[in-house]
Amino acid sequence: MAEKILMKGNEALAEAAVAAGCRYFFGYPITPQNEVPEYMSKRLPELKGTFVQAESEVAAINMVYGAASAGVRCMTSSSSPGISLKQEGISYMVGSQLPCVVVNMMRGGPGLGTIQPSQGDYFQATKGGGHGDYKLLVLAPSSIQEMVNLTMEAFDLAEKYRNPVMILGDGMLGQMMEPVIIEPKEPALYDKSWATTGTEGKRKPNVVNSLFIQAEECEKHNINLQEKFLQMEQNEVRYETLYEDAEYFLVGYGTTARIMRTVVNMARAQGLSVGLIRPITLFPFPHVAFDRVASHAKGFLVVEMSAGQMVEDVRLAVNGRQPVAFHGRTGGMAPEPKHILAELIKLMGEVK
Amino acid sequence: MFDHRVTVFVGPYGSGKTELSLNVVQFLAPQYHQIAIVDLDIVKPYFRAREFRTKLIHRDIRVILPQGELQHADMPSVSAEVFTVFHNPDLKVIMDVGGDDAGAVALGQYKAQFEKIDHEVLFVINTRRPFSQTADHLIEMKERIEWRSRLPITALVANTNLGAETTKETILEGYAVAQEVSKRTGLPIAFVAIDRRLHQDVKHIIKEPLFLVDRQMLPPWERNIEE
Amino acid sequence: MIRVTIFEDVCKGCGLCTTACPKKILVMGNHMNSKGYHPVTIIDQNLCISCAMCARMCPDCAIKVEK
Amino acid sequence: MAIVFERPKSLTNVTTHYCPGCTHGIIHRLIAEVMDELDIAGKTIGIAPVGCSVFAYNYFNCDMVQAAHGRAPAVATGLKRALPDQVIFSYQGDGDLASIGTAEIVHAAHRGENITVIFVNNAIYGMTGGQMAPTSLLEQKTTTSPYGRQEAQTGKPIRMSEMLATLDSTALISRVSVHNAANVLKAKKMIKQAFIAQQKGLGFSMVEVLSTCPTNWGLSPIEALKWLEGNMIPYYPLKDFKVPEEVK
Repeated sequence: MAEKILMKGNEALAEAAVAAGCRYFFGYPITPQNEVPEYMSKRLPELKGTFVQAESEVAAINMVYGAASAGVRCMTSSSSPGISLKQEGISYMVGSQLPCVVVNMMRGGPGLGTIQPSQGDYFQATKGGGHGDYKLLVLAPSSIQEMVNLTMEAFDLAEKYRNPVMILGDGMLGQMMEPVIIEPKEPALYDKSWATTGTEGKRKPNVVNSLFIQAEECEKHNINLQEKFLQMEQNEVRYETLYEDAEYFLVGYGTTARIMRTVVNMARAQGLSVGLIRPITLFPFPHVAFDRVASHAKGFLVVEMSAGQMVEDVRLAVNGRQPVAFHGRTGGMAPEPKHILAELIKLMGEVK
Repeated sequence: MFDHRVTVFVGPYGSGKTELSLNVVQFLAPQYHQIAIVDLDIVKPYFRAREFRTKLIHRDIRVILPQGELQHADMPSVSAEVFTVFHNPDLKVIMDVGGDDAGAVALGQYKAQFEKIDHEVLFVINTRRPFSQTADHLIEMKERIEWRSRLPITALVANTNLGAETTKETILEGYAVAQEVSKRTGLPIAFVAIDRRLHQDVKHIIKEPLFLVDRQMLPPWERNIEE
Repeated sequence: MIRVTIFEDVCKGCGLCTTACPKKILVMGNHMNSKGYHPVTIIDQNLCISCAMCARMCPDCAIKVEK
Repeated sequence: MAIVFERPKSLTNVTTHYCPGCTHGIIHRLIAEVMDELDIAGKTIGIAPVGCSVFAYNYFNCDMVQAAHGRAPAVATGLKRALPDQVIFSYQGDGDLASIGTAEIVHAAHRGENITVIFVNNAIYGMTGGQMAPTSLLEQKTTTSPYGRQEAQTGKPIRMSEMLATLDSTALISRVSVHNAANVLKAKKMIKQAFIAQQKGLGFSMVEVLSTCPTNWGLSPIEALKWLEGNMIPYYPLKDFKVPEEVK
């Protein structure tokens, strides 16, 4: 499929997973990500892969746990309420050091919420989400082509760190259509000697496990995990900055960043010195993007489809050097360019 | 074009039925005293015709969709009002149906009504969509839709596009596949839908009627620039 | 002739084997093994018919049977 | 001298953590004997549950995966789908399978997953200290039913084999016991048939094994065997609910 085709975000993401070598998908229906399992249910049998509609999100992530134990590339996808149910399994996968890709096409919450797009799961995605001290590598695309590229990369990253990688999108990215190119590529080869595939009498048994009897052993395990998270912070930070020499920066990810590009153009057309910082990895968070503009920036406006979650990480990154303002919409509402621009102008007035 | 009382758009998922329905109903509105668009999409949760309700009502277009809060709900709800369109001989109707056979199944319940009225069922083709690139794929889907909807398809619509990135070549390549489907199924191509901006590029090449489309199904950041 | 071998340090002294022995030649010992259990002992190897019922009831594979 | 009986090779040479007289040890050994006899240890992946048998991964001489509480059948599904030619079994207790994991076991069975489940029913939660299980008998005293299990509060004990046997997709469902040597032999035969059923691709197989918990029942190991026979078997009859002809 090397020619450009028009795809919905959810379909493109599914095809990208296939192109990255994923042949095992386990999921459960929930709007607005149903096109992912639907697409996989059509596509994987063509490739002698396996699609299973699990009885619940809980079962789906545990099927992923099983398939990942066998060392194969596997994935599950869901939307906010379903991701909450997967947290147990995700924590087990981190604890057992199993790679997989988990997709969250966020919708409005809390509870059953709405089916419209939201970014209310930032904390859950970036601060662990389930029990225990852990992090997922969290990738936040803001276009369908970027979702394709990051999904393909996610499988490599998951195997590189033996850790689940989350694609954090939202309903808008899942549902909108854009032309994309998806080029299949050979999966990078990582060591899979840990996989439980049967000893065939040739090696000692492997055990996939996250249980430790001795607290000392469990701490040692945790220190190793933290070392991996530190390596992610050193190696995997990704972000995009527009107009790095600007005085004021809009900060946002995913769909919100898409909206803010419009605002940056509107603001610059009025002669305002405005740029954009768009984190692509949410964990590891791109602190460096803020350090790079620290000497000349005058203020930041964080916009999210939430009551304010990533803004906390931005404040940590800015560390009091400049004011950080926030504008958010919740419950499935998208921020509007004119409102963002008004907030930006308000911030500029307060700084001067 | 559109000389039957009821025009029904069916086709593979994402082939552009809603965009066409919105464009067609607004194009026809000035010519008809009474016109309605029926949103029968039980499949997709976003980008449904119902999101354009206010704009359409403003142009004296009756919009038939699930009542009240249900129009935003995550469930396959169709309005009881749909039945009324069959009984009003003066009403011009455009029906936007959900994608694939899964969406077309919503038509099945109206089989008896359709048999009594003058209608056309148009199969929308976009060959730049997954599972829609070849005549084989498209013919298989056509048959599945006819089986699930219990309605014979009467004509094809060539609607190949890549959204904002559509070129003359995109259109012509899809047009060629549509012609092959037409030849193999015996169904005529009712019209070729093209982005208005590309009208000059293709108008001399395509022999079938052209219908000019202005993209309306836009993500929020593009919508806001224009408004 | 040794028909029943009891690995005393594996035995947890549960006594399930004693219920299975048709010849009633297994009894709980009075001494302690390295784990602190009273392991089972056999009173007369010659009466053993090598039926291995004792071993089948042993949860700890503490018994080997030969004939 | 010929060896009549010795430790199977598919068991590691490790002393288990189980209490003296706990019949988990017998059930582990039976699975290992079957793995030896079918010569499948090299292609078997076992799944350890949460519960007393959580450390099963230390005792079997094959690849093992430890699963979250109740999720073993889902994990088994993922493994089997990825490795259709390997033998996958889960080992689950009554809290794991009949309480927190009911959705997973019912749907693995309903999909007819080609896996083998060894379900150890000892009518109590062992690991957490003797709480009531869904399989605890009426009037049975546990740390969470201190006055004895009462039907009005907690319903009647759940019979998983009977339930799962109603599903058309299940291939082999049987309830066995290990309270005496004759039944141990029968249990082994059924476990073997369940693994053969999987190897023949017949679908979902589950052997429910009635087992003891001397410690939490407050009985000596020998008294526990008698309690099982006298109290559990009348409520949980030993029966082959479904056994395919191909494995008999």
